[in-house]
Amino acid sequence: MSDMELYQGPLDVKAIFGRWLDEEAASNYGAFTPFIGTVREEGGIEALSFDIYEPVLRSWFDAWQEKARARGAKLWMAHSVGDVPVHTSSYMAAVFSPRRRVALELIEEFVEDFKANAPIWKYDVIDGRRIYAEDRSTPMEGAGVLELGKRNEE
Amino acid sequence: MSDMELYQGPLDVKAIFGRWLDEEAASNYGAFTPFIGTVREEGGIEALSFDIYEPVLRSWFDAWQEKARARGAKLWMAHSVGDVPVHTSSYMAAVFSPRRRVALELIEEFVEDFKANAPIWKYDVIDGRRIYAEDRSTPMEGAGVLELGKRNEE
Amino acid sequence: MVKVEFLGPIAREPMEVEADSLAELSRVLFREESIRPWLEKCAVAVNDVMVKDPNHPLKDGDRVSILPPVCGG
Amino acid sequence: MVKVEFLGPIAREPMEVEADSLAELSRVLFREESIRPWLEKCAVAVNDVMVKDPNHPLKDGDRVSILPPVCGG
Repeated sequence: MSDMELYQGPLDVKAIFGRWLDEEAASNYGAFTPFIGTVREEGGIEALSFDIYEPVLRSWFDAWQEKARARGAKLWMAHSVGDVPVHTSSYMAAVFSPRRRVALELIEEFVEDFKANAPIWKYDVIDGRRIYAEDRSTPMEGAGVLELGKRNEE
Repeated sequence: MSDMELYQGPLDVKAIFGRWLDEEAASNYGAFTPFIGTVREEGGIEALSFDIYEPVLRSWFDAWQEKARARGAKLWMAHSVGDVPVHTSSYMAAVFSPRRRVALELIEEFVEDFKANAPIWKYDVIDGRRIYAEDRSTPMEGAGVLELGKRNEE
Repeated sequence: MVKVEFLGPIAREPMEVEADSLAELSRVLFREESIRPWLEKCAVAVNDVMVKDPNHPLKDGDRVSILPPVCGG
Repeated sequence: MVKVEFLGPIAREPMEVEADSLAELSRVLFREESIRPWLEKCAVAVNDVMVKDPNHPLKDGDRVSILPPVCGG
């Protein structure tokens, strides 16, 4: 079982949580800090929907796994692809670490960088239509690398 | 079911996690950040053991629940009393919040203050004997309030 | 009389003390060999409420808890 | 020829472009009405590796991914 899991539709939070716990049951970690993201009912949406570009997500995640390992910790992550109805979960991440400070710091850093740089696109689903969540989206690190073309055209 | 739970012996982490999730399934929170503390095998211990003074723990927890509520969030906590063998868990806490920033900040603040100020005493269990973990223990906020007596005696 | 109880690792039975303030109680406690080494690291609750004023008044029937250094989790 | 693919919400089929650097590719893309508004907010991966040098060289067969603003979670 990989440490980065993608699922069609909502996550089975209890099953994934339980499996991560079992996988690390003998690893002698003292602190386990999961983060679970659930779709809120707001703005009249019936679901959120997600596109993921897996190859870049995988290298982004692997680089984070390396950072975690250098601090003695281990990361797990799961995310939904496609539609995720309100009050179900689309995102889980977790740190296992020998000590609590690293676990608390790392889960925060990981989740924040995830929001900014994981290649995942979010859509509101309203009346069965998928609308890109443009106002909540953030240009990735390195955005603007194509600006040279614009300057040359002007 | 109370939002602060004490158990004799190790925590059933999956059951508690699942119940918290079910309790808040319809609360429309977007972020859920648990912290799980597990007994590490180190220093030749077979278990940790805990004493708790529940009345003061309860008021400490209730004050935190108030702080969480003021930020739109909700806390849960579970802790063991008595012996907790290595590789089993003695402590769970969790924040539910509409938004991730509050959940990530609050779980860190809560867990740190818990370590410093929750009225819980920890013992290493080695060869069946309970040894107070003095070197890892911290005087609570307000410690030293009895110093006046010492000065008057000197 | 106030009742004083010693929590966690302080291996000491509760005691009854005549004292009308925390300062007075602390003078009594500092005379007890087995308690003295704990006291400067301890916090205090009166009737389960944490107290930070060394001159906090005590009244008959108050219950004083002596809380040594903690380590939950 | 490099292959250019547009990810997420950019509703555009992949295209084949003659370009020997990212700078040259970007000049081509900025001429396309439907793509232009996206470009200044987009990041770029070449063969699935993120690229931050606007003069990054391209070679025949490279696969260039255009990544619009993201929002996971």
